[in-house]
Amino acid sequence: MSVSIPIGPQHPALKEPVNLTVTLDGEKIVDIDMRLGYNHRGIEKGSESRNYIQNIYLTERICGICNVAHTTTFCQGVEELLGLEVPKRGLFIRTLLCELNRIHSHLLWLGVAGHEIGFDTLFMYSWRDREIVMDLIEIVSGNRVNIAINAIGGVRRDVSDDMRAQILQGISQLEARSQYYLDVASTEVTFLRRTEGVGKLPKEKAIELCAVGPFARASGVEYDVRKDDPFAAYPYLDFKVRTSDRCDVLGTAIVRALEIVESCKMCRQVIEELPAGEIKAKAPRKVPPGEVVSKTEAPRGELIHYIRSNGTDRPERLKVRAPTLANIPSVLYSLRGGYIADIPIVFAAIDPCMACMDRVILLDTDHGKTKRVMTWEELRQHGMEWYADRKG
Amino acid sequence: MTRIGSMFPEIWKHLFKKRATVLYPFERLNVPKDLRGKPILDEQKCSLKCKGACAIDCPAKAIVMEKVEEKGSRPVFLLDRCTFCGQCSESCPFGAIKLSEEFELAQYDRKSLVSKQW
Amino acid sequence: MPAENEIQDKLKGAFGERISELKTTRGRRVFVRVPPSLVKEVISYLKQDLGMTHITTITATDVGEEIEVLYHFLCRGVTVSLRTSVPKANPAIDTITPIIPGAVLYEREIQDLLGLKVKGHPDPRRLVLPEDWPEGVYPLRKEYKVKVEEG
Amino acid sequence: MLKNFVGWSRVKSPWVCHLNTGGCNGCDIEVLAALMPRFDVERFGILLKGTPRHADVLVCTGAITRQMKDRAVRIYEQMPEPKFVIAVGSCACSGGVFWDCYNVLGGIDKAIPVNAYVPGCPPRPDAIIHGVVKLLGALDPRYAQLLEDLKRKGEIHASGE
Repeated sequence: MSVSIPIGPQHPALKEPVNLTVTLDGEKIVDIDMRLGYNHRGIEKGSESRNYIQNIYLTERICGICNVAHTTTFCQGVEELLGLEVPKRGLFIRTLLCELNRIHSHLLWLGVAGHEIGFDTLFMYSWRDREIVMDLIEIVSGNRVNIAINAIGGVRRDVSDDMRAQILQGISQLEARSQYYLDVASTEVTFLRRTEGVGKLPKEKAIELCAVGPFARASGVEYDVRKDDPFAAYPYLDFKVRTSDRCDVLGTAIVRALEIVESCKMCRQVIEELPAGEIKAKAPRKVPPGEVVSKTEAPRGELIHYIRSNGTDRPERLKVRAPTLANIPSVLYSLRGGYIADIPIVFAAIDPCMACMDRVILLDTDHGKTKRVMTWEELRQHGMEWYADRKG
Repeated sequence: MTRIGSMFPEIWKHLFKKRATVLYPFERLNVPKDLRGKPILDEQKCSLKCKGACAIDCPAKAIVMEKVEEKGSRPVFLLDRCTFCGQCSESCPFGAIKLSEEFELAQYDRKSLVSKQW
Repeated sequence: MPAENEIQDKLKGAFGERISELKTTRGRRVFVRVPPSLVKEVISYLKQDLGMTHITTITATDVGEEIEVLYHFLCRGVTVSLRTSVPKANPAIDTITPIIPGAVLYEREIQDLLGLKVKGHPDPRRLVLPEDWPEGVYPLRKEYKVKVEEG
Repeated sequence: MLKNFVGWSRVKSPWVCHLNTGGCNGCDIEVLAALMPRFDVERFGILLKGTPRHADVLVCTGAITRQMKDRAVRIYEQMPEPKFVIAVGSCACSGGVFWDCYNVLGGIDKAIPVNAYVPGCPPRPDAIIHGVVKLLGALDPRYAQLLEDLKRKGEIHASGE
């Protein structure tokens, strides 16, 4: 007898609204159905009634954590449409903030993952060290989270010399801390027991379901937009794409910890080789007609913006596909067969950002058995009747 | 190799370290120089002629232009809509708007969040 | 740009004049236009011969009396964008999920937001619009106007 | 006597429940950062509770989307009676940047009554704490007094009026 439990839009483990309806057979998950749309704000329609400058701030607020990735993709696309040459210093500052944002996003994930398996010590410590990178971001961009530093044609703020000293000092602190977290993530028994062998995703399944980002790299898929399709200043930096072939949640934790170390090295390279010169090129307000596919590597994976312009100062069409949307079929695959207690940690493995993903549904391979999912009203009705006749 | 309690030495070390908490209302966190806080209007520089260059570019439509005795119109900032992005200070041709470092703006109702500085 | 030319020549060789507008806008980007009937064939060709495994997304745009659908694939580091257009009168395309299972989400989305009927889709439920959204209203169509009440 | 004891304990340890009604989760991570060691709102007795049934204060972030509206009302009804709502972030106050998107209804006050608004995108954790202390100030004159003399000392330059 399979019981279907809705895990509602408001849940302590999920910081964002998503509705999971889990079909259980005892403790084992037989099937899972995800209903989203709680975060769908209709941004693509909104972007058609705004000019390009306003759209930078609209795309930035698609997701609060990986917002510099969205503005980088958008500004890069518009610069390509305009055929604008961005000064090298602007590219370097843009890459610096992309990497600082990756460090802050991965440290955030490490804490939330620890919190979801009840390991609150890791949660408190990793978030305290995250404050170091938040201060660096705030010094450079003026706001802790929404880094509004990208503009069409370059960057809005410059990195002065004392900022560079502060960043270097902060980065060395972060490097020591990330090395420590890498060691904790790979040896601490409380972490291993809950994440080893949980949420299995073999490599060919990850490729078939088109998984992206650290979640796919943990299953051995060697795909990183920074290496395969370099943008901003990544061609000038040397870094390694970190993968692990563990194919489980522990693999994602190790890949993310390694990526923090890698990002620290990259920030150091950018700061040392920061070229002098202009930071922003003058950009006209009207964009000639054309279309562009612009891709970057957000902390959660490959992010794509398709922009089509029609010569006015408003885009004809803006299509955003966020990395979490690509990971959903694979996370639902890896959830099946697991236990109900593992749902938060396996679900957190892809570092879901519902705000990015505001459009998704599952791959419901329903093996022919009809399971009826009750909506809220039916559930409430059913509950009232059930109590009524019990008391009656 | 797996060890139990690999965070205990870290916790033990922190017993003797300075506390990480900033007791907020009593102690202040250092605010960086150009934090994007509440927008401040400089009346002399605002020329009332530009018919709202800042209001056009504001992504959240948080600036309302109000008439000033038919000499032109001046911006009024709706702080509940404003996202403190600083685009108005950039698109103002006369540099009349500057973002201050004030960020504690909590209020009980939305009407007192309308900041009319003239 | 060896990879793009190679992909272009292969496509030109395999399909000749049935495909048009084959162009490379910049490094690692190839655009090609394909009639709707040929979509499945080209995609399976890309998969077998050009080692394409990853679909990035499907973009659908309302261009007046037609809806243009762009499939963005990734083969050997090059983003190949396959373009087809479907008349707005009866917008229908057939699904490519058997070839690429990962595309099921993106098809559901264009079906929901632009009313593009996807034939043979394994799970055509409503995707992202709320339950109380009126049937037959597709927000991303040009004729849908957003009414804003001053809040 | 019991009445003001209960009132006192409710002000001294307001339990918080966090609800994201469709925002960009920038404010969610700032609400969480306020709970972390650096800002540590547990000094005010503020605990983050999973269920609205145990919470006195509902911290709402994100603009109300059409889908989330009746869920937000449902969660608001589940809270025990002396309940307060703080709208954190410009999206929660007024819909912010998404003011004309078709699936967004506007600020939180379109669905549930709101007691305090904390503007900012996202507001800094100390701005959120300032909002909470201000809300507690409405309940307990001592908190209001605390804010008054801190402002006179120039510690907090919270003009805003």
